[in-house]
Amino acid sequence: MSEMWINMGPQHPMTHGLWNLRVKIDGEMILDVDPEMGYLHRGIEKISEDRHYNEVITLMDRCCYVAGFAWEHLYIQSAEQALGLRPPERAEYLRVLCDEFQRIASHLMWYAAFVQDIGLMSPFLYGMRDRDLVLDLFQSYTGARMTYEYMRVGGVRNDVPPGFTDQARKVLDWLSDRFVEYDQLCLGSTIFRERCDDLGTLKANDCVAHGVTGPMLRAAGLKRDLRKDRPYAAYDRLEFDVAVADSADVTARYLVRMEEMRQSVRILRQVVDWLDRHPGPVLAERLPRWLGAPYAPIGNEGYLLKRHYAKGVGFSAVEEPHGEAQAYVVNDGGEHPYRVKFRSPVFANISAARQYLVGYHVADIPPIMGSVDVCVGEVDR
Amino acid sequence: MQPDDIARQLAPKLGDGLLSVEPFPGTAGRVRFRSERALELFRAVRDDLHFGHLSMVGAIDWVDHREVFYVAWSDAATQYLFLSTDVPASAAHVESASSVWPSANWHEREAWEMVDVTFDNHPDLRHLLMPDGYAFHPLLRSFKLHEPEELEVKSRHV
Amino acid sequence: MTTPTASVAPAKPPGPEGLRPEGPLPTVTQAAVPFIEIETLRAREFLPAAREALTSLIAEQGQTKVIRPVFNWAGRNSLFPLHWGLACCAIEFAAAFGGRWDAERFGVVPRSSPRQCDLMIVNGTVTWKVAHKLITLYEQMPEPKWVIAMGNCATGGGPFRTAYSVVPGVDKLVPVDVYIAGCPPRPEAMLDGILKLEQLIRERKE
Amino acid sequence: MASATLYSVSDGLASALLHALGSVLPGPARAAVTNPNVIVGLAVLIFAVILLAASMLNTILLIWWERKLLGRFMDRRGAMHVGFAGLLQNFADGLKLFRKNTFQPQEADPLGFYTGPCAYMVTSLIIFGVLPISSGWNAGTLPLTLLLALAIFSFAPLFIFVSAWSSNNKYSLMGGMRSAAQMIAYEVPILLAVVAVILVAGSFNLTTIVYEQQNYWFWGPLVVALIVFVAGMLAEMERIPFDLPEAEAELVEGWNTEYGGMLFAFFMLADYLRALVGSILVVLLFLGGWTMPTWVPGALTSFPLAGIFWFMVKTYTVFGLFVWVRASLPRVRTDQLLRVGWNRMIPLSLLSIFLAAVLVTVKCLPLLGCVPGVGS
Amino acid sequence: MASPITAKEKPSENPILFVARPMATAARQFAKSLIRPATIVYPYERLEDPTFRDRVAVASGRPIGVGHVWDNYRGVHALNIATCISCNLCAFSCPDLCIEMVTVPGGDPKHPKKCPEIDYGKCSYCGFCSDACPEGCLTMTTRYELSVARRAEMVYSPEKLYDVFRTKLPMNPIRVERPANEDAILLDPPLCIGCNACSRDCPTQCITMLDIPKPAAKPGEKQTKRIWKEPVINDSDCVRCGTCISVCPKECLFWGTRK
Repeated sequence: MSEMWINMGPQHPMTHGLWNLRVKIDGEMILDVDPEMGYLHRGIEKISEDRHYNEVITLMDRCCYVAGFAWEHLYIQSAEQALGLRPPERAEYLRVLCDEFQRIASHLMWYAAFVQDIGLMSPFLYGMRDRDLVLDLFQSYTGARMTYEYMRVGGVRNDVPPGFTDQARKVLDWLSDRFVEYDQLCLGSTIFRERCDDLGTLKANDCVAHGVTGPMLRAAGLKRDLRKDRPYAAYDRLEFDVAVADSADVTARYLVRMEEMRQSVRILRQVVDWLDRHPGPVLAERLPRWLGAPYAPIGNEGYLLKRHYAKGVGFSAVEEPHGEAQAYVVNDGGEHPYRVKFRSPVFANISAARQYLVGYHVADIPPIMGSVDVCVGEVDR
Repeated sequence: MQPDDIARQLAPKLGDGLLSVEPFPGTAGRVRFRSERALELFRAVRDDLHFGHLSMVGAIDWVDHREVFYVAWSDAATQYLFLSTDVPASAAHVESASSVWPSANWHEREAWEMVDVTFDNHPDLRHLLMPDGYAFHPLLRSFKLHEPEELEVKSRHV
Repeated sequence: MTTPTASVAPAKPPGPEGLRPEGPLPTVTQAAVPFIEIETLRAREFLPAAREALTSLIAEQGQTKVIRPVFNWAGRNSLFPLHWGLACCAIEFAAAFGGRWDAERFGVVPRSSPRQCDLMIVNGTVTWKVAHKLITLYEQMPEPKWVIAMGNCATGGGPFRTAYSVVPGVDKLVPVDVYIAGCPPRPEAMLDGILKLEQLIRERKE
Repeated sequence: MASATLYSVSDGLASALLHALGSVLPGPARAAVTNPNVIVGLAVLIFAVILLAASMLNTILLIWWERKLLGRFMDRRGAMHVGFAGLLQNFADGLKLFRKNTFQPQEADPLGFYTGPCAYMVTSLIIFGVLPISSGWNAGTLPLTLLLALAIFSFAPLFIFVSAWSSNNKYSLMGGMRSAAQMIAYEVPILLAVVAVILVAGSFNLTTIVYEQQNYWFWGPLVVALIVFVAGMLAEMERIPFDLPEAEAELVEGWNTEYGGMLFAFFMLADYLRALVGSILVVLLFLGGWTMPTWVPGALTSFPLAGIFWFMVKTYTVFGLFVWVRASLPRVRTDQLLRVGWNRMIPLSLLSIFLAAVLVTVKCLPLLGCVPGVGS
Repeated sequence: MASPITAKEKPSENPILFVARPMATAARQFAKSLIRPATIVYPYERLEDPTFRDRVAVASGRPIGVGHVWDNYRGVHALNIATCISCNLCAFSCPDLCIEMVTVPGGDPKHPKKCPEIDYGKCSYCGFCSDACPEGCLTMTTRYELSVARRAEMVYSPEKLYDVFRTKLPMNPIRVERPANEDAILLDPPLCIGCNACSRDCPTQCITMLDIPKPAAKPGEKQTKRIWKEPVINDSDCVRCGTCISVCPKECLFWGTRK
């Protein structure tokens, strides 16, 4: 067979979303790849310029639909910087609670998709089943499974309901037991190791050059985690380790993500204990109502804003489950953000696709792209 | 790393290419530079200040001019650095950073198609998010969204 | 098959052009006009024609009194949806096939090839860039086929319907049989939509 | 019932039918109708129809069995709302696919596109003619039924490749090529493993092989051959971990990407027909066919159709093993698959032949009757 | 910044007999789910049914329904038409512009009663409207099934929302509390012409027009034709809907902090 280009996508079981991987193959070997994005470009940055600060939150949940909380947190941090607000401490802990549970949920979703890519059928359902438990917890205090609209500029919408912490502990216990099973199903299998070892290698210096962050970078041996390096919210008050692996291949990324889930469980146990001991307000006190309460007033918004907030910019970054996400919010004193710019970690991770795909087999594309953990929503925005 | 340190290290290399270094929230500082000296600045930032990782490239349309900004990260200092330069709206172009940081490639493609800033010597400047041949630049301020009323369900009470 | 929707204005093609008022547009908003020339009605014209041919055939032969319920039973109990994920709803779509809700109980098994599907669940935002492919996929599915618009983005563009790149509702592209509201709908709501579709198939007469 | 073979049943049915018909006909026509040749012809036809119906029914049951088992492995329930416990689910699927629109992709080659699935289906069905389901349920005493079965079984890659090539799709083509490579690679170890069985049983006839196992089943002494045979069968059936031709993750649906409607149903059915044949072959060659160990109480083995009953129990259990494998293992890669096939399986099967030869030579086979109490 | 490396190349599991370990795990899972799989048989069993949750979660020890607090779920709205004051806040707060205020019977001709009509084809269930509702008459319920064959059936008129209210589904109990010292609506007296528009349109009737003394006319200045009344806003009754600001012809009302 001579060389040919094939389109993997936009409707293809490998993509887990809407994008197109154009692959140039010779037989079963990959000669070149060209990711084609934009099939889910919804203009979130443009719509944000047309909305009030709190209303952008509804877009953030849908921007990255497997890690909605992380993106809410990211945007809220930047908007608070741009407006000069600070949330109460309990809200910070609640945000960490959201973030870490979201990390577990996102990694479980990744696990489900990844094992399906290498042909494991039942762990896909185990992953989805256990993810639903986390989503049950989200639902119990935010009222939704995936699109939460929970964080507000200056805090969070409401406190967790009574009895939440006990249920959270139950779920954490259940999850820690399941992680063992996951490892048995994947690492305990010779076929899995044969499939994933030395596959899709991307060394640390290539990662840095191509802007790759998150578990992919840590799998290459670079110990970089914003939660440690530039602690935000309540992370500086919590104990955890950064998961790192050496071999920079698919197995290493698997190991890093599994370890991150274990570390998240560790963080969450501390957070849940803290929440039990420290009741308090969850929304900053002296908030003008149109920011504190989540609705837009009519008339004289410009006046109100100029009175309370001068111009400002906000730049912040969070360690999202996929990597390092950044948001840049420009407040020109108007009622809407002047410009919102997001940096999606998966965007950079996919842009380096040529580095870790060329030279492998066609059959290796699903495991490698699965280990990248693509969420198209945040790439295209 | 403080803004003053950055200015002290960059000034000898860039001379008048460096406009100012000022504090910026969440980062070590904001370096404002002349767009003509972009490539020198990128090299200096990467090699002398050891900001080896370029996180983000974006652009803002300030109607009269456009601002191109870069966010770099240093593992040694565990800090971000914000670089920004102004280009006139009539001739919005700046040297591509992808020869210094390969990760700039896609970010610059996006900035080009969204805010209409051309990146000189970019290896592959074509549409990323919008289809080929899309003639508009949506994140310009002059580009307006649909009015919601246009999209109403026509026969609402049928 | 039921008449697609009330939102379809039959006199005028409800494509991107139909959304706008008559007359020349101001230059600034010109940019917001969807940029792809889509033959919106290809699939739409095909369906009534096929239905007409089928109906006349049945009327001539007059034999389907017994067979129709049997095939309707088979059709509604074995809906193979197309396996693809557009946006947020795709995650709930996947969750519905996960262990807790297990859509396979109803015989709903996702297939990756449109040739083997009866049901297209449009689970997410449809952009103009993917609109061509969506229509192609729809046309590749053999008759009889159904479309479910899952979630608000597929129903009417959802929170993104003002955006320049988003199709305000998949019923502008293909005929939709069942709309499921929700943002995203719970997996139960999706199953409810499938049950609703089964009800429609049970009641259909042609 | 043990004496009533399937052929005698259909023969009796045919002669009764034709004689009844002949009794109402005038003389010359009666003689023509009750001609023994005609009776034999009709008997063969009835025989074929019964076989066809039985094998199709079993295949559909097998799909149901897989769906339910797989559901429990995955912590869910599987099809359950159509018919009792979802038993009618596959009938609904089949009916629906039957009434779907038939089409042909624009660039496809019609000849290969249509004949491929039909031939695939037909060759899979023919095998049932030579498989002895019970002492009476076979097509007679052909001497080389085992070889015939395996020969027909290995037709499949040809038709898969033809249909994949004709549908003019890159994914189909890659799936077809993988399928061909894989089936050819695994044909050899399967045949070599079967040689071990033949050595021990001393016959190419499946019925004889089963009767040779009345004292001890072959899976104990020939465990190496069994492993090779089961692994090869997994590859031949294109099931996980060897389902590369249909690898959903990279090749959309593999070689049947462009097929829909009834043609796709043919592929689906033929796949499971082959799975059924594979399970049956494992039972016949290694698990004693319809015979049961002597320690099983006589009441359990002497009721009418007991042979068929136990045969089916064994077959479905073997298929349950395949489902178990499918539920817990990932898919291998093409090069790994071929490497395992040529570099591991063939030496293993040669080893099994050697072991079988040793066993036959030293005549210690009865000592190795494996299941406790299997030896009579 | 140094932290211990935790996931080195030392996997927690290693293969035993090639594939024995995953197969054993799958078999264990199979044995567990033979008794009761995690599936809920949806149309017959529902997660929002607390008896079902207790039965399954407690009896089988399976992870079904753990952590469910269903009262908070944000589903279809319920509207109590009787207590709705037509303040428009829900429509203003909606980020997706899916709420339209339509006239319902019950108001007087001068002040038609307007209640929200919600288009569920656009609603993103963010809950901003029910958070904004000052009277608590627009709440979200736990109903989530909303599949229709015609797009227009997704538009819920106030009467339909009232039907949801009458089904007594569990309502979302979380209310966002108001800040203690909230901004209020202030008056810029020199601009006011006493036109009574604000008082007339105030949904809570918290604005009263009080007479103010008519200043003596300065010599040479023409007497203005204004009515010598001035609105006084009762802050405790005011729901801060801003209707008065929007109807004020002279833009003399504005947001601010009352001293």
